[in-house]
Parts: sequence; C-alpha cells; structure tokens
Amino acid sequence: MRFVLNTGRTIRQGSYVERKNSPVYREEAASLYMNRVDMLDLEIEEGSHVRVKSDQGAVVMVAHPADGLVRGDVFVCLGPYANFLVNPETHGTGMPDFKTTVVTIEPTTDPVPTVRELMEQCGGVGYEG
Amino acid sequence: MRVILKTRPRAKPKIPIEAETIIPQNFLRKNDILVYEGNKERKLEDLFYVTTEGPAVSPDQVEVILTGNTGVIKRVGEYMNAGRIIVEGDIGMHCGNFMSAGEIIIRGNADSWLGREMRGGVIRCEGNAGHYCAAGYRGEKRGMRGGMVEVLGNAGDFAAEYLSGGEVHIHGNCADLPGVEMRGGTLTIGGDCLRPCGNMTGGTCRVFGTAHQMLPTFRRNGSEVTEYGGKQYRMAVYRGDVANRGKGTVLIRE
Amino acid sequence: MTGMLVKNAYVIDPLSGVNGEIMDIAIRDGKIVEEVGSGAVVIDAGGCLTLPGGIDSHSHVCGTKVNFGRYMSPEDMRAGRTSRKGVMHVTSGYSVPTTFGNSYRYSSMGYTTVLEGAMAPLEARHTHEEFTATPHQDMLANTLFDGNWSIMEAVRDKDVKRAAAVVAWTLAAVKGFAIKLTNPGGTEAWGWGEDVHSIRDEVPRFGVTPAEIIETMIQANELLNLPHSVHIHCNNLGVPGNYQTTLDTIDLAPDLNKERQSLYLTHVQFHSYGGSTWKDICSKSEDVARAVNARPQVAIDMGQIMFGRTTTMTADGPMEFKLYMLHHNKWSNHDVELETGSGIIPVYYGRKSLVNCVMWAIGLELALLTKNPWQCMLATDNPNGAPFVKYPEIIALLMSRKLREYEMKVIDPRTEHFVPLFAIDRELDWYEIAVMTRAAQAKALGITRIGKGHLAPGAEADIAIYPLKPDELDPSVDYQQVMAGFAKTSYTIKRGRVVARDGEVIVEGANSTIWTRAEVPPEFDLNNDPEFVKKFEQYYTVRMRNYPVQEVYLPRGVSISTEASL
Amino acid sequence: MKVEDVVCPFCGCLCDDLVVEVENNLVINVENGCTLANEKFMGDHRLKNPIRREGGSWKDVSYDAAIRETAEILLDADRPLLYGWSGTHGEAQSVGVHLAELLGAVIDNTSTVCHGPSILAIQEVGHPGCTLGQVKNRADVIVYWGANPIDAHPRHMSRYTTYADGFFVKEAFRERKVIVIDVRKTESSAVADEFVKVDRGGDYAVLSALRAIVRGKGDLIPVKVGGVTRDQLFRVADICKNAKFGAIFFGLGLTMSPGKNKNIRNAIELTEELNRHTKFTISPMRGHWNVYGSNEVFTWISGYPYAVDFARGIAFYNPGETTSVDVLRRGECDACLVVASDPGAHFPRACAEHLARIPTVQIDPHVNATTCLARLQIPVAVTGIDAEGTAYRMDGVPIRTRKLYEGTYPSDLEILGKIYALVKEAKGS
Repeated sequence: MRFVLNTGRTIRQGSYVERKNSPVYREEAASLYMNRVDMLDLEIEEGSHVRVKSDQGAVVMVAHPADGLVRGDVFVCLGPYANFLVNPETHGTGMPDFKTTVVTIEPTTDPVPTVRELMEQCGGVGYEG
Repeated sequence: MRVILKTRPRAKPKIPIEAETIIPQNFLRKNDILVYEGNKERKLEDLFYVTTEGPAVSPDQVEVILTGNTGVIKRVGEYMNAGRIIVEGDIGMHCGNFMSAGEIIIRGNADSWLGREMRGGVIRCEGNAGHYCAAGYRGEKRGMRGGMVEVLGNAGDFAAEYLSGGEVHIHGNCADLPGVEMRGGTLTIGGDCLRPCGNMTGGTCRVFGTAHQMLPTFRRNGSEVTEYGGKQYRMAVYRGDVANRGKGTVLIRE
Repeated sequence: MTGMLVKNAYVIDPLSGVNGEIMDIAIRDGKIVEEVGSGAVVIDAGGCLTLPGGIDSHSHVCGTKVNFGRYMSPEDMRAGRTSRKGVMHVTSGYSVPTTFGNSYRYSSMGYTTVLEGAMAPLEARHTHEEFTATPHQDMLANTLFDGNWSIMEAVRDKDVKRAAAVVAWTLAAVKGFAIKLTNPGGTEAWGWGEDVHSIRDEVPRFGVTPAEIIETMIQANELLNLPHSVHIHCNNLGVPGNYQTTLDTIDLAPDLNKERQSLYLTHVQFHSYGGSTWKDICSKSEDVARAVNARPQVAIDMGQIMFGRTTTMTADGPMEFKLYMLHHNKWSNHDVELETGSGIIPVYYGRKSLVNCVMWAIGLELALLTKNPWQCMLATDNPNGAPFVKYPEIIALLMSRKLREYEMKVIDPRTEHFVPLFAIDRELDWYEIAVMTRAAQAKALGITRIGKGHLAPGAEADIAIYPLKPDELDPSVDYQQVMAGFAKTSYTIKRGRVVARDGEVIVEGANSTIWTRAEVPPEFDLNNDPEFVKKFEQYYTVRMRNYPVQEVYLPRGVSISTEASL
Repeated sequence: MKVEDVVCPFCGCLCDDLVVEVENNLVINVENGCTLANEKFMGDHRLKNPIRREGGSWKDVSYDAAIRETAEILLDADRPLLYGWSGTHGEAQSVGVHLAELLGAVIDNTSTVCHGPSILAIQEVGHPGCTLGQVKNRADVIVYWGANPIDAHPRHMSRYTTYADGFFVKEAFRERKVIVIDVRKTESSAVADEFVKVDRGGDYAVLSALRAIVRGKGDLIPVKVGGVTRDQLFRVADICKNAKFGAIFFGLGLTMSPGKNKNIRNAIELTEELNRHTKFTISPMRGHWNVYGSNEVFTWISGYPYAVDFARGIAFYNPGETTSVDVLRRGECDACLVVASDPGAHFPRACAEHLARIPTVQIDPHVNATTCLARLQIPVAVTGIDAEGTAYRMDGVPIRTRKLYEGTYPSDLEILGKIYALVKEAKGS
C-alpha cells in the first residue's frame, strides 16, 4: 500500500539523541506511526515489523497506531531510519522533502536493523565503545 | 572565430568547475583564461582541450563550443554581452547569469539558475532546465529583466521567480510555483504546472496545459482567445494574486 | 620599545589649539610623548595633513540589528566582497559590511574610534562579540533606555535618583558607554503597534511623556557624572513637520555641564522637516540651526543622506514600519522585552525623488548653518543616511560651493524651492572639518580625558595622515582630490602602530572597548533592591544572574569610572 | 555542589533557570529542566578518546595525531565541507568560519536542514519578530503553525506563551487564545483553543487565503482551502485581527513542506498584513540550542547565515547549491569536517553514503551515526556542561552557557584552534 511519510521531532527521539547505539534510541527512531484503519488493511498489529520502501531504498521498522494521523499518512521521527527513505533532492532550496516521501509498506518478519547496520550499509564501519 | 573547448579527464570529475571567464569576448585576446576547479585556480588549458579556428575582431564574431563532461561547469556565459556559446551536452548551474546580449544554445539539459537576473540576449535550452530557471537572486527585488529564455523540455521548481521583464518560454511542464513573485514580463508554459504565480504582482503568465492546485487567491475575469504554436486556444483569464496587491494576469487553457 | 616619530606633518589638532603647523609627533608605548630617541622608526609625512584619528560619534556597525541587516540582505552582501589577503579577512557587504569590512574601511579612512549608536541591554553581549571582531577601532556603545520599564516607573514617580540607579546598574551590567533615547516612549508604545507623536503624548499604560523621560534622564546623567550627555534620537523621525518636535526637545535641554553639551541630538537631518505631507515637505534647517546656535548646551550630528542604495536600521521600530508602508520592500522588526525595539528596511535615495533631494540638502544645511563646528558633527547615521564610506564626499560638499552647485544641476530641479542650500555661500575649511570629524566628537563624548581626539603628549597615538597638502590645494575647486584624500590615508596609526597604509590594512588589530562605571552608594545599588530583583525575575525571560556581560567579552576593556552625586 | 541559573544546551528555548547538582565531575540531579534537559545533563555516554578507522576496525589515537591528520585531510582537499556547528559555542563557530575562509571551503550549519528556508524567506521579505519576553508579557493570541512545541521545545509554552504569566497578561492560561495549525494532531494541538487541520502541502494556499481575507478580499475564498473550511479561515482571521498582540511561531511543518521558503514568506507577509490592523510578530522555532548563534557568527564574519562557499576566496552564498545536502548528493566535496552535529543520522541516505566515501572527520563528544562514516573522531567537552561559551536563543538573545565542572576533555574551541594554527602555518600566512 502507498503512503506519505512525514517526519519530525518526538520527545523520545530528543531524549536519546546522544545515545544512537542504544536500544531505546533504535526503538523510537524505527517506530512507524500510522492510522489504525490502515493497520487493519495491512493486517498488522502494534509491534509488527514492516518493510518501508521509497525510491531511495527500503528499511524495516516497527508499526504503531497513532490517533492523530489521517489514513494514508505515516510518521517516523527524524533519524537514520526515516532518512534511509528520503530523497536528497532539495528543489534548489537546500532542504530535502523530509515531510512528503512517498513510500510503500508491507508486513515482514525481517529484523529491524541497528543504526550501526544502517550506517554500514552506507559504507561505514560501526564503533562499539 | 570558433573556439572549441573539450573537457579533459579529471581525477575528481564531480568537483565543479567555475568558469565565468568562458564568454566570447575573452577569446579575442591571447591572455590566459583562468577557471576554478573547487578551490584551485587552473588555466583553461589544464581543464580543456582548446582549439581555435578563424579570426575575429569583435566578440560578436566569436562562437564558443563546449563539449565533453560539461554538466559540472558553472557560470558559463555570465555577464556575456555578445557572441554565441553552444553547449553540445548538459551545462552546470548559473549558465548565462546577468547576460545582456548574445546567444547561448544548450543541446542537453541545463542545471539550476539558468539565466538568473538576465538583462538581454537569448538562451535556448533544448533539454530540460533545473530549478529557478530565469529567476532572481536571494533577497534581490527584481529577477530577470530582459531577453529571452526558451526551454524545449521541462523546467523545475520556481521557474521565472521574480520575473520582472523579458520573456520565458517553457515548452514542456513546470514543476511547483512557476512565476512565483512575478512582477512583469511574460511566462509561457506549454505543458502542465503546479501552483502558478503565487504572490504575483504584475506581468502575464500563460499555461497551455493544466494548472494543478491553482491558488484560491486569483479572481476569474472572463475568457479570451490566444494563439500558441499556430493554434487558437480559449483561455480562462485570472487576475491576482489578491493575497498581495495583485495586478498580474494568468491565462489558463479552458 | 624604541618609539616612532612622525616628521614633517601638517598638523591640525583643534583640541590642542594647533591649526596647520608643520611639526613632528613623537610616539612611545602607544601614546604621544614629548620626544623619542634617535632609534625611533621615522615616518615622513611630507607636509601632508595629519589629524588625530577620526571618531564617529554615531554609527551602526555592531550588534543584533546590524547583524540582522546583513542576515536579511544577501543582495547587499554580494555588493562589496573582498577575499582574504595578507592579514585581511574576507569581507562582504556594501551598506552593512561584515565586521571586518567595517573595520578595514574605517581604518582606511583614518578612523580609530567608533560609537555604536544603539545597543539593547538585553542583547549587549552580541554587540560586544562584534566589537571584538571590529579590531581596528576602539568601540563604545550607546545603551538604549527609551522604553525601559524601570526608567519609566522612576519617571512616573518623579524619582530622578532611582532613574540614575537604573542607568548605573544597567551600564555596568552591559558594559555600555552612554544613555541613548531612541524615540523615547515610542518604542514601548510600539509594543502595541502604536507610537507617540509629540513630546507631550502619553506613553500607553505608563502615564509618562517623552518630555518627562528626556528631562529625567538628562538630570540622571549629570547626577552620575557620565562622560557623555544623554544622546537622543528625537520622536517623530522622518515625519513631515517634525522640526517642531525637534525644537521642543531642544527647549528641554538645560545647561548643566561646563565641559560639554547637556543633550546630544543625533541625525538631526531626519528631524528637520517642515510641511505636513510628503508632497509639501520642506527644509526647516534654518529654524533648527538657529535653535542650536542659541544654545551651547546642545550638540548635534548631521545625519546626512547621500544618493544611492543603503539600509536603514534603528531602534525606532514604529518609524521603520511607517517607512515599510511607503517602500513595500522588506521589513524586519525586533522588539526587545522591557527595553526597546528595532526595525530594518533597505532603501534607495534617488536624485529623482524630490523628498530625497530635500533630505540631502537639509543635512548639508545643518552643517553650514550651525555657526560653531563643535556643535555639529559629521555623520550619516551610518548606514541610515549613507554608508560611512561616503564621508569623504560629504567633506568635499561642505568644503566646495562649486561641487554643491554641480550637484544642484543633477538633482530634482524643484529642490531649490524647498531648501535654502543653494543660497548658502559658506565653505568649511580644513580646521572646521578636523573639528567636525574628531575633535568635536571627542569633546561631546567626553573622551578627551582618556586621550582621544587630540595629539598632545599623553594622548593615545591614534593618528591619520592623509595624502593631502593643504598648502597646495584649494578645496573649493580641487574637490576631487579632497574626496580621494579623505578616502584613503597614507598612514593610519592606532595606539602607536601603523595599521593601514594607502588603504590596505597591514596588521591584525587589537582594539579596546570603552565603557562607563558609575559608582553609586550601596543604597542605590539595584542588586540589593528586592523590588527590582523581583520584577526582573518576573518579567524578563533571562535570569538576572545571566544578564550581565562578563568581562571575558571585553578582552581589552577600558572603563571610565565616575563617582555619582547621589 | 548545586549550580543555579544553569543554561540548558539542548533546544532553542535556551532555558537559563536550571538548578544542576554536580558531584565528582558528574551531574547527579537536574531541577526545572524538561525531559530533554535531564537526559542531556545526566547523559554519560562520551567517547573516551580520539579514534581512527583503519580498514574495517577502529584504533585509539592521540589528540595530537588526530588534529594533525585532520589538518592534512583538509589541506589536501579541493572542495572541503565544514558542517554542523549548531551544537557548539560561538567562539568555536568563529574559528570554524575563519578556518573555512583560510581553506577555501564550504561551511554550513544545521539550519540547512532546519530553518534554512526561513532564512531564505526572511531575505526576501524581512522578519517582524521580537524577543520571547515581549510575547510573554503582552500576547493575547498565540499561533503555532507546523510546530509541536510539547515534543520539540517542551518548555516553550510554560516559559514564553500559553502558560507564561506576564506583565500585561496576568493569567495567561485564561487570557490567551492558542491556535495550532498542523497537518496532524499532536500533543500541542490537544491544548489549543482552536485546531486547524491543514491538508498535507496545503499551507501555502491557506496562508494566501488568510492574507486575502485580512486584506478584505475574502469574497473570493472558496468553501474549502487546503482542507480548511472557509468559516474556520474567517474565524482565525478575526481572532488575529482582534488580538492586541499576536505571535506566530512556526516550525518544520512549514520549512520542510512543498513550497519550502515560499511557505514561510507567505506566513511573514500575513504577519505584515496583520500589522496594519494590530501588533503581530512571527518567529521560527529554532531547533538546536545554538543554531541561531551559528547564523549570527557566520553572518558577522562572512555576511551570510549559512551555506557559505569560500572556494573563490570571497564569500559566495547560494542555498540549493552551496548547502550541505546539495554538495554531498552531487558528490562534490572531497573531505568533510563535522562539528557538533550528526549528518549521518539526519541527512538523506545518499549524503551519508558520500560521507563514507570521502575522508570525514568528526569532532563530537558522543558516538553517533556519523561516527561510523568517519575516518577520525575527536571527542570534546560538552558546551554547557564541561565547557562554556556564547549561545544565541531562538529570538536572538545571547546567553553565556556555564561550565559546571573542570573536566578532562578539551573544548571545541581548543581543538579547532589547533587545527586552524596548523592550516595557517601550512598556508604560510
């Protein structure tokens, strides 16, 4: 199914922003919030893994219901998971479309990657310390 | 005189070249022409194979031809006031900025800010143009003031932003907000566009495709018949933008 | 230190009573001295005009609103860019240059001391940060009190001593130099989108008038024995017919100080308009100059405008909004809680605009009609009337009637019906120019005591040597040379070091910031005043302890201490 | 030891009333702070020492070696990018701009993916704003547009707006009207007197319609604009026009949505229009505690608030071209210095990939996503905890952050100063 991905700050994202290797940060940054009816249509529940795909790539996240979102809209806090999907085009403004990424979402049983794994997919090397 | 500039292979081909010195009049004299590759100054010959054919006594007799990996070359034709530049492929940003006379022909695509703050002359882009095609500078009150920019393909966002004079003709589609802040001149869009002419205060924009998400602040003011490409079209006439002291005109094919 | 000797200089040093003598100037340890030994570095001035370093007594170069002028104007930034060269940093900007741009350009013109015309106390730290990045001039900050709630409360309670205590506390906290009143009362009214329109209008919700604020502050200033007087930007700036407000304000000024004026009126050109609308605006420079001539207790600066593009910026928020309504270009506004306001808009002064031509004439008239040059200083309210780089042109206009007549032919021909300029024959001489560009400023600011504005032994060795030979030039006809000469010194010497040569800055600067510390008896120290502390914590959004500017922001701070007569 | 009036180095609110208890170089308690402040002060997840990537693994290196290598990397580059800056103090930012000028680098700060579009709009039409105390003491109407302060600036409402009692507004909660305009319901919209739900991408049209209504051209407005009913548009316009003092605060909901800077411009022009009727101000909700400081410092040195390209010696500015995301996505830069931010996490993936391709050096106290992409990371003290310096609040008020204890890490200023000295020496100037 096709959705539009919105991103923004959440208090949990902000709280753990200096601990990007931590499970709590991953839990928040990889949380995908969506309308309950859309979740029914996808036949998923709170905590289900979903594969979110855009023209830039795909990443596995965890679905959560959110009452403030209308059908068709999904929300992920700003961070490496959302940014795996965002197009770097800036329309001559320097600012990518962080709030209007078209994505498709499907249920999956694949695991949610760690931040380190995402960065390694970008060509980096993780640091544990 | 014909000057042919063919790009040489570079170790870091993505580092942009800044070449506002590539304008016809600079080739009349034998002085060194300097360009920049990133933060390093280079001689023209270091980055291009340069071939010169025939004589010229004035810049309008000079034709510069650019070939090769030209899509990363910025500011070609800036402040150009005579002669002709032909780009065989794509061209980088800011081609023809402040140009006052002469002609630039681009066979491929042009990157953003094509003909920014242009004063006169002609730019013809046979491919697509990037964002801010024929637009203004950040914070400056007036954008393009004269001359003609013609794009045979599509243009990106903010085409003809701050247009104040002259003519912009996009044969294909425009993306978001063409003619935004327009104050004068004429913008013609052969294809479709999104949200044309937000906040316009003057000038005329014609859309021969579909104008999606037309803003609610334009007042319908009858219809008229307009010719385009040899055909007659019936156009809905709008005045606006009344969010501002809108005295602009938008014509949209009915 | 072996010292330096400037030989063969054609010196004009008005404060020392020197007018055009060829003499040598000895320098040691940054000061002028009687003599130096034979090992001193010798600079041959070759008979060229040598003056104390220039002092700008009203300019906007550093701080929140100046930087916002840059921030919002990339089109101005690109209009004056230079690259890094030698010790010189990159500069950008024409009317609002970057800090280094301001500093280099002033230095190239021989200016060594500049007063920032308006610093909001709450944002003082910003001004001081930029002062440090303006390294070739010693800096001073006029501190805004025009809409200060504690001041207005003291005025309402008719408590001059309380007002003095607020000034003393604030100047010490923010490392300010003097009291500035910008549209007194008007900036508070602007907090509600309103303004005051005469000195007798009541400030909404405070029950005081501008006249009461001005009178109280003049008294408080003298109680504190501050070096400078109250520095006022009158109400009704830029409004046709405003000369009456200006005359009313001048009338308020008592004569309280033997050393200097008791009230400094800034950019008076903007306050000398007759008429009632933009259509019938005319010059009232004669009325204003007459009032100034009759009252030695006031001093003014010109606020000259020059044709071209510039940016207006002032704490006078309501005025900028009015200007925006005329120009419809861009407009910024920045009210500062409990204290003041500010506004910025770009403008273009055109020779085709009759109003602009009248304004241009008024500034020159004020300088030519004020009999005593010590009472009228040369300034443009940089950048409001014009960027300071236009000073040499203004000097040439004041020195040459011929140049004024030449200008008359290219401006709006109707101008002469609205202004007296073209009937004035006076041409200022070198001495008068020297007074109006440094000596009068030093006296008016009260900084001769710290060695500013003169070249007597003991003074700071701030010296400008211009490539001008007064004996060989007739400024009334050689105005081109006058302009070129004042634009670029041969040598600018700051605290005994050559900092600029032929328009190029050659060393890294190290300036001072001059501020005022008025010592008050403990019962007037507001740190111990529970009511003041309580209101501060209640209504400011910054804690009182985080408000004062720490010493670290003034790496070379110079404080002038005074003993308050409280 | 208890330290009072501590300045919080997290968000643009720059609250300065925290009470922090310190014991043995560790913060053990924070009073008055929000959740974000508590986490920031109590966090203890510092990188211990400089690290260097060698092949597929990391090795510890000395500060001196790391600093020297950083200078060499930057000197070798033809188009270096110096990015970040918003999480450090002004004094370090200043050295950064001078370093960029010396190197011929592009320097950019986090505004580029935050309020950069707001700056572009301000450059077109200006900015009628004020300090936050002006709002606290006077405002009777507050509008949050595309902003969710409860999550992003948790104490904004209690210190400056909704719940902040002021001189002329004695009982803020009762006397103030709060309007929230957003594409989704949030914690913040839940406390609003009026919630205006805009369709995604509809902000520009809604703003245009409001301007037209305020100008008296409301007859033209159709029954619905951008998902908002004509009735509600008129009601909002009325509330605004009848305010004694109105204040709009806007967030990334406007800067990041289609139209970008043009949305902000439209909002500013609405504010200007409202000033013909009453007093109105507008202010961006700046994110990082010192992002505004980086704009200020960049501006007084270079003339431009962000995205400055010194490649040609002079300062050149053109967001969309000289902005970090564009420089990275085009693969232009051949070295990158990241200071006090995390582009690995906060830039689109394509940019992160380029950072991994080129020599990237990070100066930051913490291990973050960019760490994985870097060749070198140099840990530093956290400004506001074990380093001090100047910060600018979202409204431009400068406040000096405090050093709470004498730690063992060098500050950003010390590290950058050493890099600058090495580069200057190599350049022979």
